[in-house]
Amino acid sequence: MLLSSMQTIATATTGHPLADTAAKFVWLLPALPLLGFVVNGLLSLTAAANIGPADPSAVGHGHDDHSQESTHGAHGAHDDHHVVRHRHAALVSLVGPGVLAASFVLAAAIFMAMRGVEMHVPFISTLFSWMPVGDLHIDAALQLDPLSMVMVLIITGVGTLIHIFSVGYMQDDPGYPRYFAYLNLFVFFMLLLVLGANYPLMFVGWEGVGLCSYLLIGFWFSEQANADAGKKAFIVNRIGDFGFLVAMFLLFSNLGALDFMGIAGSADKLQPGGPLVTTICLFFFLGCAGKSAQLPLYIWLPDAMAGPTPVSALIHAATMVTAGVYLIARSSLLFSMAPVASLTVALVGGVTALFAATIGLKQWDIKKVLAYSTVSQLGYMFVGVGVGAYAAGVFHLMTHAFFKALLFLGSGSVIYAMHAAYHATHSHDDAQDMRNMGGLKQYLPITWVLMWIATLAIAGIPVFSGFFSKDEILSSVFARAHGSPLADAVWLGIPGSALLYFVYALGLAAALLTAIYMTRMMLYTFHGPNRTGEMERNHLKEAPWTMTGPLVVLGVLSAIGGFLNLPEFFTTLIPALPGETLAKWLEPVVGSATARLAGGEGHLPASTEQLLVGVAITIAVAGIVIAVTRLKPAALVKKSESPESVGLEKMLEHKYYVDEAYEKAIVTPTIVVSRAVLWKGIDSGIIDGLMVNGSAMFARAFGWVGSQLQSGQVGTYAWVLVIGAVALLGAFVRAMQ
Amino acid sequence: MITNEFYPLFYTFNFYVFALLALMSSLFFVTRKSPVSAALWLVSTMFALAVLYVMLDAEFIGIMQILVYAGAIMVVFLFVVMLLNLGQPSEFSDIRKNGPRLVAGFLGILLTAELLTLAWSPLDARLLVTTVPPSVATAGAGGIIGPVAGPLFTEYLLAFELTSVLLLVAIIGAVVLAKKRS
Amino acid sequence: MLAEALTLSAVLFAIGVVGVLTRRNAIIVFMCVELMLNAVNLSFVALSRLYGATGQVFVIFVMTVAAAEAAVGLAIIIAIFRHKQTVSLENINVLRG
Amino acid sequence: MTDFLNAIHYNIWILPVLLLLPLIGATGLMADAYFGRTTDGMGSSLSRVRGLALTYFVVELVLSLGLWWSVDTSSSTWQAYVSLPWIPLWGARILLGVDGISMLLILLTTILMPLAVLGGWTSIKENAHSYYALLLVLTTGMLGVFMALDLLLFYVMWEVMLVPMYLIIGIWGGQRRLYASIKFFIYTMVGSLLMLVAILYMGFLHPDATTQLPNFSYDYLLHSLALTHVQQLLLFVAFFLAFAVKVPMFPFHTWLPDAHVEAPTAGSVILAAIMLKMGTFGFIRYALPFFPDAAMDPRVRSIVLTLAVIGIVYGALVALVQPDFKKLVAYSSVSHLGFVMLGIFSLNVQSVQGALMVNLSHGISTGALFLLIGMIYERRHTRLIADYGGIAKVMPVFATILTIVTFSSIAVPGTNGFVGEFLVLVGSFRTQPVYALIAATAVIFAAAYLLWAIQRIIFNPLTKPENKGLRDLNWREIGLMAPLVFFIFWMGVYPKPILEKTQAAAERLVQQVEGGATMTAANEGRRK
Repeated sequence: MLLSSMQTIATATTGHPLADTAAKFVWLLPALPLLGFVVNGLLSLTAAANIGPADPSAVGHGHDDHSQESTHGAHGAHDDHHVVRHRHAALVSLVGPGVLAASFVLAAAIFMAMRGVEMHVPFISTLFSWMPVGDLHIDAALQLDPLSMVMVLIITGVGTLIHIFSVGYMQDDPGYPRYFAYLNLFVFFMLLLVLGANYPLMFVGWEGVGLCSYLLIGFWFSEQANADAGKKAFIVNRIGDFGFLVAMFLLFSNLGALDFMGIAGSADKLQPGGPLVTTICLFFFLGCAGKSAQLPLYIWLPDAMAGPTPVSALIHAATMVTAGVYLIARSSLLFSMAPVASLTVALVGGVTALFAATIGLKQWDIKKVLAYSTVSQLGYMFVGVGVGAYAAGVFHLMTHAFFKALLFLGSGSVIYAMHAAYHATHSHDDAQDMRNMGGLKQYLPITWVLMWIATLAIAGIPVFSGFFSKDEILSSVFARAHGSPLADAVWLGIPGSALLYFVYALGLAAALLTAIYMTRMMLYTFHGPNRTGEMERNHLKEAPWTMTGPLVVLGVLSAIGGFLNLPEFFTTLIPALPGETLAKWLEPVVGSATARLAGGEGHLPASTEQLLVGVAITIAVAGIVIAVTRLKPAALVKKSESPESVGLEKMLEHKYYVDEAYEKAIVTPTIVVSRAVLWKGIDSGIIDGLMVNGSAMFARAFGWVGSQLQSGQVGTYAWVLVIGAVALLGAFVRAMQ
Repeated sequence: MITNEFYPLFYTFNFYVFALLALMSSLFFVTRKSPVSAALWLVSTMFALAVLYVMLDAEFIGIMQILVYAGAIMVVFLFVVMLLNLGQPSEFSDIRKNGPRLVAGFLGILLTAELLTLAWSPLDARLLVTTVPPSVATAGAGGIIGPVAGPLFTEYLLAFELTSVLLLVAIIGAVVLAKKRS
Repeated sequence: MLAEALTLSAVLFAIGVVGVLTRRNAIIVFMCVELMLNAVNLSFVALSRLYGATGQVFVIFVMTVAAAEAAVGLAIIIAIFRHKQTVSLENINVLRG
Repeated sequence: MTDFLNAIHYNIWILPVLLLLPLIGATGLMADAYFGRTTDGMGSSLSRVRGLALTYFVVELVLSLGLWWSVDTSSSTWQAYVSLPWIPLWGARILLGVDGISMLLILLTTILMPLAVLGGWTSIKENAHSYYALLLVLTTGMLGVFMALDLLLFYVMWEVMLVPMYLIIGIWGGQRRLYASIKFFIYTMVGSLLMLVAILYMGFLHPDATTQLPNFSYDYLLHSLALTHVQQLLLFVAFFLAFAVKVPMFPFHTWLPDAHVEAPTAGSVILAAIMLKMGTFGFIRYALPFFPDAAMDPRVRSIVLTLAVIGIVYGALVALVQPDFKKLVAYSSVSHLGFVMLGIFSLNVQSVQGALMVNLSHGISTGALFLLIGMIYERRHTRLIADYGGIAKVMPVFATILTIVTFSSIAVPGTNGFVGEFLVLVGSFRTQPVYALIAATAVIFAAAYLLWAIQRIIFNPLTKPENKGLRDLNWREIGLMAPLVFFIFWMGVYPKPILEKTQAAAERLVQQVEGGATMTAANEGRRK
């Protein structure tokens, strides 16, 4: 049974046009980063280990404190500011980015092979049978199709750049090999996530990236805040994972399959628009909300900035957080059957986009601004996939990967410079607070230019990548708001059409705010007077080429990335350019689902489209203008001297007090109830105290009563005996009569 | 056998005399303060009972009563009383106070009543032996010991042997207990 | 004479019981027990006229046991007296549980 | 391998040898202590005794490994079957045999025992010979439970296990060891007494036709017992109590935290990794096949499933607030074993297979956790989480292994924990979606309590001066954790060989229970 099913997979694979190309080495894509993880991990451990004595109990702890301190100071705390390069740093610098570059080369080779063939059937490479139980067959199988190919290219491409950047950024950290081990492991899981041919395998990657995110956020674990942030990220993600799991269970118990092909084959068992498929999709979306930081589970992402900045760029901007978008694109078939769930996705995405953008307006930590910006942009992507514009969502995912990675790496470059300056003068000021920056453009010119490119891209200024992707999403929303199945669906009593117009408005508002807060960030960081301090100013300088090099590449991508998927109105303007490349590329995967949700024609009339584009450009420009005219970088004071803000500003600065509310409403009650009611009350009190020890006490009390009868007075015994005998005899006599 | 016409009356009269003697002696026995006099009244009770045994056709038991009880056991009691020098009415109040005494009396009366109810209840006819009293029937063959000795050495042989072991144990036990620890 | 014998037996037994309950001198209590045994013996003997000689056999057993009991019991009393200088039951509570 | 094993008639002698060898070892150790003391100082005798004990356990392990190849798990008959006379007058025989399920549990036992011995290698110094002798006797008891095919023998072995563990906790345990050991003993004993009654009842219900002797043979009873619904319910309750205490299910679990906290490292490891498995094994081997009708009764099922789900959530929540790391792990066991019960009583192939998988992986992960706690306890003499913090800095190897094991316990995919939990949930969702849904929330709580705990142990600032001088694991400790880490990944990445071993047995169980229940229903119908 099992054998035969494996054979059928094997034959399907051998028959595939990709079978004899580089695609047969698809397993190497994740395997290479895994190898990097193993090598770096072992290097990390062998260097750090401090093998204990044979009998640990015999050695008094702490009596050799001094020798300990001295030996371990060599690769000890990052916070003692002893910059001692790790002894395996050179090897690690080679292996860490090396495996990823190799992976990228392989991915590119597979991509080349893929371009030449028709990809209507995905190429599936089955490695081994993972969980064969009864009628459940889960294989460790990798699936190559246009969608996963795009993701693989983004992950390995952007990943390689960020790895190279990390070499410069992290190599003086005592935990350098550990850092690359985690980073390699992350890429391994991320590739597994996008390549997995079934939901459980995807879930392996899904949880695995969460695990690496946990480890990397808490990379500098000696700060409690960092460790807390990592833990928070993992636990909040787990809430989403719960949704993912339940969705899988529902799929399996109703369709009997968990692999993408199997589900595609049996999806007609589900009633389109029915409650079952809606439930499945909503549970999937719960998973997406966790991983991609959407309301109400977005709270972990801003805290995740506690990790090293390249990590924020790779995991918390470019790749992992977009996994939710990928999941919906991957499940487009199911989502297109559930308009209500799709509307939910779009609505949550739109609300998140605006909500996060408002918080982004008042953040002072440069990375926090970018974090909320990420949450907001992810909201955009969900709007895209929510309205069935899957290609648009993936497109924005890609451009966002470019410009947001650039923004994070650029901010990393800024922080690097700031940190080096503060380090040189032994200052303990906050190296990430924008109030301590200002006027950095003269010290970091390359970073300044590149970050402006990214800012224009994210703000949606034409020709930069973000403009195309964002515009495509917004126009899709507008297009679907009339005459599509989504518009006809009813969401909690609200007509889908009205809802979509509302989402469109949310998107526009968020776009305005995006332009404002990004310009604000640029102004406060690079323009105006310098607030770093007299002494520190002299130490500010541009980062080495290992860091600026990747920035330049990303800058180019951010600028021209939009040309990968030019909309129709643009190609009519310049007919030489290829139009909708990405959409056509993704067509085999999401085409039918897109068509189903788009309804009739799908495209807007040219005039309407041009109007929408005009509105979008106006809003983006307006945002920048408002920011430039209204904000006064010159008026800022250092963080330590800033007054406390009040009113709405204070509320925004405190992120609407959502964290505090969750803490009060969920975390504290859970702990208090667990401790006071469940543990002390039920466990120690009722079960142990009353039932278990209670029964023991009862037995003991009974015994005590008995023992009191044993007075030792023979006379008493005689009395008791006689009374008993008389009573017994009396009873006997009575019975006889 | 005596077949005098007055014999039943004489027999009854004697029975009552010795029964009364036993009753009175036992009452004196429980009320004496001095252990020695109490012991002597108990001996008197036992003699009276021995007579009753004989009158109830248990001549052998009557003899044993005098030999073993009155002769041996009571002597041991007296011997111990003498040994411990407890002959005089003791320095402590030997008899309990009125309250317990009253309750004890009540219990005694209740017990007597119960026992009498049982004693006067009809006999179990299934167990009755239809033959004449054993001592009368076998007076010629096995003498008066025969009827008792027969079952003792046949039916109750095991119990008899165990009793001998019990006596041995009692002897050893008494020696060990009464021996002065050095 | 059966009824009279049994009545006497019952009364003697009750007297023995009352003695046990009211006296504190261990030796006298012991003797009361002997009286109770005698009362029982009387019942045995009386009923053996109707039920056969087995009753008399039991009287022999009772006597033997009584002898053994007297030997051991008195030995115990001697031992206790040596230890506590008294035979009052109120002062003896070595059996206290 | 199979040919070689056949050539040495492995299947014929292996089970009795596995049972006897530890007993011989125990006798040998005690004899050594008795005769050896005069010639040797205590110091050298300690190293000899523990070396000798380790040798016995390793030999036992090597011998048992052959079972992996020799046992034909697809067969419907008992493998390595042995039938020896025992107490003819009571109709009890020594019947031994294994199937895929018990074979894996036997291997789990023989693999973990040497590791448990190594875990307490340097911490056990007093009365070492008795300690190791008791561990050996315990091994016999545990293996006996897994092998026994005679209900009376099963019961005897069940109780044999109890005494050494009682002594191990009571003599080598922590401060409240007496309370904990007595609680453990009485709890388990009370639970199993009703089971004895039930076993006797079953044995005497259908005596042998010719000899009129009772028959306690598993197969005989399984085929000859024709019980009414009420009989099944009563007997099921009797077995249920014994097994539920051992599992432990929700209201019967309070012995576990105390026993775990007070037991020495090896004791905790064995308790968690092996002895808790007896309960679930009992359900699979005895309670369900014998009383299918009771087990399928909707009321019974809903009660058991409710208790299992309560255990899952409740154990996780209570674990969240434990200040003592051992207690935390103990409550996490309640939660994990709840999954096993959910899987067993959901009764389909996936859930049962998942339950068996959770069983094994809980043994590995929790065993490893207790070993790790033992290692830092040996260094710092405290189990309170608050006494640690930031020790990843001074003990990186320890921190790495603890993190791996923790994530396996959280059931992160790629580790053993995930496979089991996933299968249980995916299976139980088919038949019991509501319970499965509630149980699935445990993925959140498990992450919460374990991550919070390890954060406070290995992460956060290294502030306590006592912790600054801690030394990392030594080679013995690394070596003994290595196999466990290997199993964590093997079972997580490529569980197929293990799943295949239990596949037939799991399918048989599902068939037996479902078929048996319909049969009783038919019988009842005829009776009416």
